[in-house]
Amino acid sequence: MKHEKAKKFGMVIDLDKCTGCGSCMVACMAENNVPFREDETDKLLSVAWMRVYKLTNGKPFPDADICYLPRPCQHCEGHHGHSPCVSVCPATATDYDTRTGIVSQIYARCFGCRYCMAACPYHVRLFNWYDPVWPDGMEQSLNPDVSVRMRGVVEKCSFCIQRYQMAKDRAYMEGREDIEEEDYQTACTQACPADAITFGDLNNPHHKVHQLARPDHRNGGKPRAKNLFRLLERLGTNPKVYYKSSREWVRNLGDNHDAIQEKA
Amino acid sequence: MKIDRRSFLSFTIGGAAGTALSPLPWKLTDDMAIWTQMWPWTPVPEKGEVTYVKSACTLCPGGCGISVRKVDDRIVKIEGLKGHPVNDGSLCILGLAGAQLLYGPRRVKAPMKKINGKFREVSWEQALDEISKTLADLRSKGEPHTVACIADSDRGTVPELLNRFLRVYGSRNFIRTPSIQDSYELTLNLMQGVRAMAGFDVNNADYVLSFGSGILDGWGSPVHMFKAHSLWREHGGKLIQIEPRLSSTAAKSDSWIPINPGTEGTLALGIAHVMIKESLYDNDFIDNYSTGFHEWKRHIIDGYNPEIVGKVTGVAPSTIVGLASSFARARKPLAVCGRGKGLTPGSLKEFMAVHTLNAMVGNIGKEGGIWAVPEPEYIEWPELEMDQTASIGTQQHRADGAGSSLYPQARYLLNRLPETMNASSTYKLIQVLFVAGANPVYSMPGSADIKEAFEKIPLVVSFSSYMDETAQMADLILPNHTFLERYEDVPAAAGYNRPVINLARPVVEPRFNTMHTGDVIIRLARALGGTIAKALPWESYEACLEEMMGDRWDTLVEEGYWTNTDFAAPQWSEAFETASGKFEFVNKEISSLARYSPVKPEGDEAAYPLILIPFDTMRLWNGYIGDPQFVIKSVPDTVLKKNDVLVEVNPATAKSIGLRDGAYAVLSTPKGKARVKVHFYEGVMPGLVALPRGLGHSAYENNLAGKGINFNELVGPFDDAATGHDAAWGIRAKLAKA
Amino acid sequence: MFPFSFEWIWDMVHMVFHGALWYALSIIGMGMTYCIIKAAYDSAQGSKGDHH
Amino acid sequence: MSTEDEQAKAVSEDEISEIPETGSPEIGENEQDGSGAMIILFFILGFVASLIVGWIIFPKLLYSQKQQPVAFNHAMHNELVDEGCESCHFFREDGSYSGVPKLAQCIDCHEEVQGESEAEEYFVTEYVQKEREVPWLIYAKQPPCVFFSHVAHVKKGDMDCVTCHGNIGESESLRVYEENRISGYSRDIWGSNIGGFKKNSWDRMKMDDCAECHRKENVNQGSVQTEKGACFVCHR
Amino acid sequence: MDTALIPKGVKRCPLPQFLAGLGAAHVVLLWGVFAMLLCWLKGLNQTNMNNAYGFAMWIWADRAVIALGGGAFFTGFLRYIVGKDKLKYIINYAVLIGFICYSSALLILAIDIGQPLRGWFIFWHANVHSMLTEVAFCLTAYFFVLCVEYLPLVLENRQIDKVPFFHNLTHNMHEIMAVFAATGAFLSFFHQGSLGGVAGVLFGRPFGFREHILIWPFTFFLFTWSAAACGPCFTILITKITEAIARKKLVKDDVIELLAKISGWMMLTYIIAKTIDTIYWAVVTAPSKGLALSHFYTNNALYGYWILILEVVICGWVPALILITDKGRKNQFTLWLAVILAVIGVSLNRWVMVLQVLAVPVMPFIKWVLYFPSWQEVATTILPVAYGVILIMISYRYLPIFPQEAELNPLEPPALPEDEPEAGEEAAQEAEVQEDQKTGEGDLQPAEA
Repeated sequence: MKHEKAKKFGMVIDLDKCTGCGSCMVACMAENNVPFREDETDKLLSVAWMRVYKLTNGKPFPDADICYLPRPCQHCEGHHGHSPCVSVCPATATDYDTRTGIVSQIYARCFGCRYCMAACPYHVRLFNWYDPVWPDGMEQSLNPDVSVRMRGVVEKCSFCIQRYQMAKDRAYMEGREDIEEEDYQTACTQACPADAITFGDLNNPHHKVHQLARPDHRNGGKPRAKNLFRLLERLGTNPKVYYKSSREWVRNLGDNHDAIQEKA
Repeated sequence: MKIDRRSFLSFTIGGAAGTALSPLPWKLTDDMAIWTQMWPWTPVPEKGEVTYVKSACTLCPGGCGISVRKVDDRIVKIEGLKGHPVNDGSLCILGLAGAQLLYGPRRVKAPMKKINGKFREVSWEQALDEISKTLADLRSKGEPHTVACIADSDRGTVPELLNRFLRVYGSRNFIRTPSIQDSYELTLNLMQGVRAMAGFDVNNADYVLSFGSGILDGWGSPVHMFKAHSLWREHGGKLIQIEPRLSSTAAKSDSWIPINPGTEGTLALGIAHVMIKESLYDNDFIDNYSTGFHEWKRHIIDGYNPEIVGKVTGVAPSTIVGLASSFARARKPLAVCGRGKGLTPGSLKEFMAVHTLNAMVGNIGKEGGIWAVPEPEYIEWPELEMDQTASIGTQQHRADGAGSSLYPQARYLLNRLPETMNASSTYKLIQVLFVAGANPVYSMPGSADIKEAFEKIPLVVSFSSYMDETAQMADLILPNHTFLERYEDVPAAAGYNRPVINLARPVVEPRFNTMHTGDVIIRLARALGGTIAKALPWESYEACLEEMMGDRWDTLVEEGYWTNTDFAAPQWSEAFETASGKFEFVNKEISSLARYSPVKPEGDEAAYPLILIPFDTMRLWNGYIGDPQFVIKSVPDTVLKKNDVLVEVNPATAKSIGLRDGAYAVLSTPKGKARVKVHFYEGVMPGLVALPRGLGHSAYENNLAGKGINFNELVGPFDDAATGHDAAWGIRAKLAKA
Repeated sequence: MFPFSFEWIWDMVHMVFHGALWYALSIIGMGMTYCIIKAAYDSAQGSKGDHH
Repeated sequence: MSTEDEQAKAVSEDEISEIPETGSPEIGENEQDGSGAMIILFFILGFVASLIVGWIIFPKLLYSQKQQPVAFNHAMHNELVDEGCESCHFFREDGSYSGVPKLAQCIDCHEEVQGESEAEEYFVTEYVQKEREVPWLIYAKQPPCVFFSHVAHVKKGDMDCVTCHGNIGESESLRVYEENRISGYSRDIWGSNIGGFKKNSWDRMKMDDCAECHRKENVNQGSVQTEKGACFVCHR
Repeated sequence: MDTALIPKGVKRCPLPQFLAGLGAAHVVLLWGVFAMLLCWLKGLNQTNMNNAYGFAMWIWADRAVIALGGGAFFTGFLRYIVGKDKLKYIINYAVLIGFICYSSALLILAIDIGQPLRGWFIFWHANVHSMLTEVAFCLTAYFFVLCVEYLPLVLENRQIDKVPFFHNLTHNMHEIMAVFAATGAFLSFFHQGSLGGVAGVLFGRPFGFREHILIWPFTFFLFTWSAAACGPCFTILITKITEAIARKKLVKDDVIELLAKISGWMMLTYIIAKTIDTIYWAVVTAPSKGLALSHFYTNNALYGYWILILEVVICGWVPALILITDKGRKNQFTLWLAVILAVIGVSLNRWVMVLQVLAVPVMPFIKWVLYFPSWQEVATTILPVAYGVILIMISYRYLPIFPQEAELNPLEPPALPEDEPEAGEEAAQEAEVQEDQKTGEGDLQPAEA
């Protein structure tokens, strides 16, 4: 079977546009069968693949400023696909696909050792501490394209892989060899009312993400575009989610390089 | 043969060896693991055919089009409708969680009657019978005007049916729940002489001056506003946010101007002052298409110089001058008004002050400006034929006092109703109350008074699909289908500058024994007979709707929405329907209203040294719909922790009271007391306490009920002197260690 | 764990890792087998403790 | 593991002083008797018994047998339709696969009883007329963690149905459906042979079987961990 | 009643007293079993772990017990490979302690995973790049070795030994014990090391991350080294405690001193390496990830520089220096002090390398998260301690664990009816329970692999 060129799906999130409204979080929950409990205020027990962080510049009134930062799985490539979480999983429940650049998580394989959670500096990996329960017929709105997780396994954002699978199905049905950019968009990208999220193939120069991020593949995928940054760039995780902000303090908070300057 | 211990041991070892060589242990181990992958108590959603149905979201006035993804007969997800003029494929957090409202446990599953304080299921016949008897009874007693209805809108076929039913029955008491729509309607009416909704051409504006409007917190049509904001970011448009708290809108703005709460109108007039002084206004518009400017100008020049305004508002005079200059010099400036999500009508004069800024830059009806969007004209019903009872009934005063000599301008004054009702203990002002698509017991300020008033009404009928606070207080619940199970027209999108009609349609069969409110009204009319039956002659609501839509019906069914793409605001020469035919800065009616002055918060400053203000966010809904599970889940732990709400306090203020971050405190106002937690926030002005709206429900699921405090329990309405609308934006408060 | 399982690759890491593992396991296994067989044999010879 | 000398000493003391007190000499005697044959016999007995249990009895206990709700004749239907399997098991426009036909499809032909078969009459009276969906049991049903794309195999991969499903299309009756009592899987996934051996490509439908073919055909062998198919090719 | 089972030449307390002590330990054991069942049936929501603390007390306990159980492999290594013959007098006990530690570690792991019924995936679907896989394999294999080493000891029970087959088996196993010990040492080297690697490879967690030699981070070697250094200290400590409780000498001083001396030099070399590692990490590794040292030790309520000083100086350098001096080893007080400090030190190191790694916020806009174990976690962590006490009690009573005991405590022909060991035993139980709960943390700690 012939192969298309390897893809590298990634995201650019424009923090100047993001209003922190939370649509991405709920779109993700609805798409991906994320469970809910009566009390979800303990965010350390809560499962939300997409989480919107509120960043503050630490200055007093009236110079205070805030910025929202949506954080899906960063789908780190690390070096040659050895992202922080992938290489630590003892049971090969998580993997990096060089054909798509997506870090997969297989719930049926995971036995819940949580080593990957310890490995991930972005806290994208979440454990099912509780049995998921859908009260009173609410299981009717579950999406059959995404497997429902059971208690005791780790889950995380998959870049809505089911949408990729279905986009390919449609393409095959229509006799196309490959999918178009708009055929595969994640739920959060689609829902974002501010159009702050752009999703596509970073390897494809025709895709918007590529044009926005202009990743320097020879330099670990670092963005060449102005005002773009990746979270914790220095760790060498080589993530595929790029952020854009015109505010310097936000860009500085994306990595720890200011921490040193401040402390020094 | 003697079996000794060793033989037995040997047998066991042989057995173990044999077992190890058989599939038994290995297959069992594997199957056990597979069992954990498909635990019987973990649901497995059924696969099926995927279809998308175009429909409309009715959960807020935003008017978004939705595309509902179905798998066979289940709704799996709600997404934005691509190509829809308002939301083009995107959707807000609440709309996305809409399926939870359909399938969630908050539904009322059948008509209910309260007997001895408990709801019992009754049949539709019985319920309708009971109501029609009561209604017939009242009519025979000549008291038809004691029937009232509260609805969330007065546009669209269902509200119009309710209104028509009420009128032909003999009552004027159709009451719309308050919002900034009230104030904007009056502003446009008084200054431009039109009866219209305010629409904002935000997509084309390049300098937006927002007087506390939560443009990115749910004001207007939320998704549309978000999209506009992103356009500004792309094209260099500016957003200036004036409000005392660093809201999401303020954070995304190019410039956040903290202001003493309640003085936004003063600042608007201060800006006007500078514009006048520096002649920074559109001469063509002022000279040729407006009247009263000079009279109005004198008043502004005298009272609102930057120094005075600076003192009142806390905004530096130089900033005021800067704002005036950049606003006036922008290519397409736009000033907007109405705090937060726009749920409080506010002070009319404040709206007018802001509107004059728009007039001075001549952006009325222009690209990037403020438009008067005419009311939808598709509902054309024959003149009512009223019988005598009805005629007499409709000559009575409205129960809420709207349109009375005291408040001649107001059309609806729901906020005044409790006071009026509670004042007299014997006189039955309202004997039957219908509530449709509204939850006033929760969402109106002064919850305690509202409850008291509701208790006095002999028959409260709720049409709610959900067991909300108002439904809990009702005597009868006639549950409507949810928006995913029914037809309904959504004739407008809040703050959108073009006419648009969306069509909600039954995406799935009704899950429960519910009935369309439109059908209920038609059936009630039929039961009452006479002129009433004649006024609502349709077979069913659906027939009525289809008839009203006429040629639009096919488009609506096909596309899910209808819009007039050719719509353009009229030229200035034809735009104004005032006596002068021009934009009127001052006229007789305007002059007769009380003069602008900042609304003071209720309470004694000495006893209550702080000021409590509410804030709105997209993640907390405080109108008819309370947060579904996904939405409340998205609320950050800096707002809600377990069942405690966190109030935002400036660290300096908190420390002066001796409160630490995260500490418990007692928040008290003249209206009530609540236990809260303190959250340090540098983005809130010292001296203020900010409390989110949308929490403190006593109804709905445990995901929402009992969590936090309802802001409305801590404030009361404060009547705007000009209109009688609620103009309260906060209340005096005290924060003390718990 | 075994060459026929899905996760197995014929590369250095697997061969070294599993090689070492199987090596250690075989030593333990073979050692125990030896001891047991020899003990059985010795017992059958009827010698008990007197070979010290 | 105490040191040997010590231990040896202790042991010899024991022997002298204590053997008479306990009953253990008996054992010693027996051993001496060398009824080795008995021991071996019992070993073999245990060995064979457990093999029988594991290979023959266990599979019978593990699977429950279920009859299909309606007797269906694939061979007969196959003769009547034009497009082979796809006449009833078709693809939707979006590339999804319809799977087992819904009642609505069957009604196209079976609104009324067509022939003389009892099964059909039963089907029409029990399901068509009562508008009940037929609860077919699906032999090849994969668990929810599997994303299996029929279109990728049939349209893109040009495979025929027989490769995975065998000759069910030529069968005149539906065989008994066997369900694993523990995991709930259809027996066809593991394969009818309890040892997991297979002769035909359709005898087993475990992950390794998918992987085997994918490797041969070089389908998306992009995994960093296994250098084989990436997980999300078939899972979700 | 059970005199026939008690080794010849030694005195043990009366049976009722023994049973009473055993019962007391069982109460604690049952409490732990109850908590364990809760965790299995209701899931890990019974713990105070959360998405920030995927690893917590249990993993720490695991690493600590394995480090402390390191006495078994290292003593074995010294005895059989290096040829320190004198250590044969303490190796039985070292093996027993090791056995307890490792079986506890496996048990805790079985509770700790979210899907216990899928636990075997770690072997079957092994990902050889994962340090945890290496841990699991070596740990399990080494546990087999420990079983093999413990088995002859059990077979040496007076009654079992009478069976010729078992007697011969014991004999044969002793003959090739060196092979087993060598295999054990080999496996231990890797699993102790890979436990160190668990945190060391986390390049997303700068607190734990260390530079690599070949495929192994520095912590790999540090963990092995520290287990070899501190494991024997734990063996000494438990021996001393047992002696104190039994109120009699069980192992001669020269044996203890030899082990202490070797341990001391191991500790000294370890702590030098650790100090260098810490400095290199603070000056080179962490800053390259964008974090200053202060980031790891400030802005939170618990983790301060004190922890570094306590671990490296007080519980590292101090015991090392005590143990390398002849005086330090001979003085009972300093000996006790040194082994206790060493045990605390290695346990603390394991705590830091598990919990502080996770507590440190890596994204600049999030805060420290602190953690406190739930009672279920505490109970399940104490469970192995109770189990260890029980196993020690039974083994001590019925198995010839201390070859020198009879020689050191000759039985006087007319033995006094009530005798030291008995009273001793009872006190022993109590004290042991208590003590084990204290060092219990130690017990349960992560040892390095």
